[in-house]
Amino acid sequence: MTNGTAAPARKTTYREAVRAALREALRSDERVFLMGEDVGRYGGSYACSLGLLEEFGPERVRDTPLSEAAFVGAGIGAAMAGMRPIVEIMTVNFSLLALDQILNNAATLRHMSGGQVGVPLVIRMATGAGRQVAAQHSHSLENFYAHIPGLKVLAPATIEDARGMLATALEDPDPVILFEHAMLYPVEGELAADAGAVPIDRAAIRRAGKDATIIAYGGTVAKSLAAAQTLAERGVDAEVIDLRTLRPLDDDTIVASVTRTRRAVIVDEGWRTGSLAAEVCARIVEKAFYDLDAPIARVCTEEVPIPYAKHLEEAALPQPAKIVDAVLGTMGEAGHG
Amino acid sequence: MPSLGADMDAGTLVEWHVGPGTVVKRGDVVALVETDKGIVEVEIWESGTIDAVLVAPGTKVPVGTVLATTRADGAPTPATAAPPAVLNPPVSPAAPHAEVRASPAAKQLAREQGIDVTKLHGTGPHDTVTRADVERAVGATATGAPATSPEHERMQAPPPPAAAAERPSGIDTAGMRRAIAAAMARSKREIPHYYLSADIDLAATIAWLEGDNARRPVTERILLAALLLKATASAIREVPEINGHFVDGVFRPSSAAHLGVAISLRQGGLIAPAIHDVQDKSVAEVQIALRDLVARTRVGRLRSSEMSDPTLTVTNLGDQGVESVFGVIYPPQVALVGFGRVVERPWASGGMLGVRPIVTATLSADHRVSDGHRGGVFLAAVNRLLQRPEEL
Amino acid sequence: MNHLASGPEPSPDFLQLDRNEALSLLRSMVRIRRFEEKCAELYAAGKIRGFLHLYIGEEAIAAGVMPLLDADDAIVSTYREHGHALLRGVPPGAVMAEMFGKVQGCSRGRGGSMHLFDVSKRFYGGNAIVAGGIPIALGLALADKMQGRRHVTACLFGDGAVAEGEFHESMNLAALWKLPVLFLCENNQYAMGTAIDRYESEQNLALKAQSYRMGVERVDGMDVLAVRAATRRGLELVRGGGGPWFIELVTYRFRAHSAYDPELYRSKDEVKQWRKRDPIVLFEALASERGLVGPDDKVVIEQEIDAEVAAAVAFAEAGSLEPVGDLTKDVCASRGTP
Amino acid sequence: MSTINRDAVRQTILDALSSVAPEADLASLDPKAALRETLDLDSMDFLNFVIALHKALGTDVPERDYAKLATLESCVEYLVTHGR
Repeated sequence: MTNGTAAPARKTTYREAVRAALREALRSDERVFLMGEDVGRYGGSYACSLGLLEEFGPERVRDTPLSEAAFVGAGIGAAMAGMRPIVEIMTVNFSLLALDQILNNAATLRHMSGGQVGVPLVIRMATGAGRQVAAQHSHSLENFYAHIPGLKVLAPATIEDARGMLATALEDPDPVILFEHAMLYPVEGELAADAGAVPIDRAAIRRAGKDATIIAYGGTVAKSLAAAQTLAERGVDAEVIDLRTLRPLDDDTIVASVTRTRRAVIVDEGWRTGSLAAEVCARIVEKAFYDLDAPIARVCTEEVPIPYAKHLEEAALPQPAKIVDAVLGTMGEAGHG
Repeated sequence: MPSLGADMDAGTLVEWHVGPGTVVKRGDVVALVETDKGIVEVEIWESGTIDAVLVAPGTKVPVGTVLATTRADGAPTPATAAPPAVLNPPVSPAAPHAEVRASPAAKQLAREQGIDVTKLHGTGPHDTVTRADVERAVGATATGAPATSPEHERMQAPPPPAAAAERPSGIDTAGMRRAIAAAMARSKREIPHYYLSADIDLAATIAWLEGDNARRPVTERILLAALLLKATASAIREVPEINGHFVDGVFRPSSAAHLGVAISLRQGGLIAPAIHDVQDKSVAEVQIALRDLVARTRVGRLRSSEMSDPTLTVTNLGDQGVESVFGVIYPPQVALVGFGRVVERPWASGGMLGVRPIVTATLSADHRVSDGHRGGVFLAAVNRLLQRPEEL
Repeated sequence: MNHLASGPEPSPDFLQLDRNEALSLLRSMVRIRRFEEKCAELYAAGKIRGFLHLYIGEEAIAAGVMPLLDADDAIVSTYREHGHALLRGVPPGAVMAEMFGKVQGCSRGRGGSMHLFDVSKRFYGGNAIVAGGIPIALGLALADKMQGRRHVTACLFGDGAVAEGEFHESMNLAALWKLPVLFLCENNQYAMGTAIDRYESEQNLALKAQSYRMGVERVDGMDVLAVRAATRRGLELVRGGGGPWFIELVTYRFRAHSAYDPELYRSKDEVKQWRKRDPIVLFEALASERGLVGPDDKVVIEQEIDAEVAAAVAFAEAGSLEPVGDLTKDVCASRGTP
Repeated sequence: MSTINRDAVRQTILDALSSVAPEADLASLDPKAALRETLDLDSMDFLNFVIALHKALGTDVPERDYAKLATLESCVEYLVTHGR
């Protein structure tokens, strides 16, 4: 989707795109500062902030003690008092220690105070599984946060979004949570030299198609595109939607697509029960019931703590083959034509 | 009874520390009350003298009940009424539709196209009927354009009873059944029917028709039904009291012959939309109007005016092998004309015995408006007109 | 520099007390006392709903601390914050209207007793999560420090908060980053229904803060002059850039934890003993003994305050409800869709 | 008359019938069964059927020959012999 006249694209990785976004944010606004465990001297647990301490100094790139509640709360307080903090929580797995501050303070203060104070804070977290780091480091809990009014929740799946979402999030007067899937950091790809801020209120159609709609986000977008390729070889033309924003959900794009294709498969690395996929499913039934030609299918992580063993972890997670089966399942005989 | 906690609705008066005549001042503990969490001291917020104690120890009362009144200061112990909790009556779930294994999109299109999904072969998951299956059945050349067209007219049951509540663009056969039943019952109740029949020799009519059709391209070929309709319209001029509406005790004759034509839907159900002003149409024009009306009825594309204002209905069910038809009048109309199947029968004419194509014409009519004699005159007129088809 | 004062010593503060200061301290405490008593009455009458935590008995702390804060200093408090809000200057009518759920309330009727906000006075709320406000105070102070502003953030919390993880994480971070926070721990001996000796291994709470290399002081929370003196010292150190300071104020609440509870967890006798050290009674005795305050002064003060409380109730009664159509307003700033 | 031509005519007849009676199950139609009864065709349906045959094959079936179109089999026979 690059326009014809874009500046020459160059090779880069998702990780470097995140770093470029952080550097540009720190350079362009004095109020911005980065805070989190090992973001400074160590360069970030996923090396996203390598070199930033040397460039911006310890005041604006602050290593913190292992006190998620305290430093996330401090980020909230600083945002309330005029700063634009970027707080990095190493992974969503550790964010549960700060969920009280995020839910009871960050998301709630504006409304509960009768509109007197906002929290313009950005929190970045790694998420998802696939590195055999076992259950306590492999959760995908985006839906915990997408459930909370007062927050915006984003899932950059592409290098362009990794580069562009942070700037827009920092402009937002309310707390924004950015989920970066751990498997994406090393992914290579092209990025326009002048790539910058991108809108954060719309889903994107990564592949147009007419027979079925596959809805995915973050780490499952690539798997859905792979599945769509396999389906194409079997004569099934699947559309792939990248949600990009998990709260608020872009109902219009979802419903418009499903109304065209009449079939929907939702791919979500969260556990099936009470998942984001369940919410998307409910909205499709509420808004496109009469256009459905088959029950909506979901491909989610098996309801199990993510196991260490490689073969078990792969069996637990959504995979292209499962997505292909789910799409064919919605096609009935046409699918096996 | 003070509210002593966020979740407290009632409390039990345990013990009074005061009685009538006791002098109290603001903040004094006057009683003990038991709540779910235990016994709590209750203060009085008004200084004064206790007048009367209204609740005996051991009684449980809702928050806000007045426990005692005081004198001198006059103000009774403050009472607050706890708003009664109003429970919404549970909503009974809608009666489930008959179970048909078809997708919502399929059912929606089927309703719009008047297709019975239960008769279709399902190619969807678990052999359910899909929208594509219905599209094939409609035979519409699905070019991706949705089958329902925006200017789609709403279908109504023939007489103007309350139409079945259904999605505006679909024919709800169940709803239609209910509407027809209601109209028939009302017709039987309110309209004193009388019935007449007459056999008509169609030899001349059919001979003229075949000759005329031989000269026409097949697409302009005329059906006998068109002639029967034209004859009926012309006969009305001689007996106007069978063409019009009986409303609020008054018969209003109609100058125009808007003939309702009873058309059966292919999978059950009967609708009688009108061909307007048959009296002004040639037989060929009646044929064109009839063909168009039948086609549009079968796909549910009728105008509301075609539904609401037939002045006389003609049922040509003879087409299906029944020889004589005594139908029930559709209120507020005042008559119903029926034509049975054309049958080869022995027939005497001019003393000669021969075999002729015979049709039985019948009339059901409203005795409040016309009588058997006038009905007979009408049928005789129809017969006479059919003998000279070229003049119709 | 830490200063473990165990009991009230005659401090210079005590000697410099003049008539005006004495009247003002007395009025501050009585304002809170009468306001809270009216709240108890209105709660029994069903006008105030939900949870209501009264400050009766702890007035000396608010009276000693609040007047010393600058207008630009920030305050983060807890759900027992009526006294803090009133003496910080939040209008009594706005506080009462908030508890009546009226849109004229200081949080538009959305917060209630436990979530009073007035950002124009940098009063960043009550907070119903025990110790939930402490990390926020760190952030406010961090922002002030990073933007070169010499403000202090006063962070008030109860003894119960000391058992929360957020307290320990915050003490460490505040000391580590030398954040300009004045921690004020109102130790009223109980965490709701659990006496401190039943939930704290070390009951000298100042020692806990000191273990994070933070300056601390322990003060008799019933002696308004002692509170004022300690606060003055703490503010000087914090404003001077010496990093955070922690004062433990030993106090006692005369009424239930919230609105009404059977107080099964303490004896009547214990309450009676503490009532003998009622901060208002103590100060009245001292001030009149020094000839600073006479009996008619007290009558005048009572009349003024009764009128103020009555006016606050009238303002609340006359208030209107926020239109239901605004339900989701201010969930987010942008586009208003939650 | 080659069978290919016969099969093509047969398919044309079935298409014409399905346009008039879309919901009919033509796959299992008995070639010897009376079309008007089994498919519930009234005179208007039959006229449309004849018109459809005219459009597809160009043949004009006169009214007097209607009886020869009673069954599927007789239709095939009639149209094969009368077809252009």
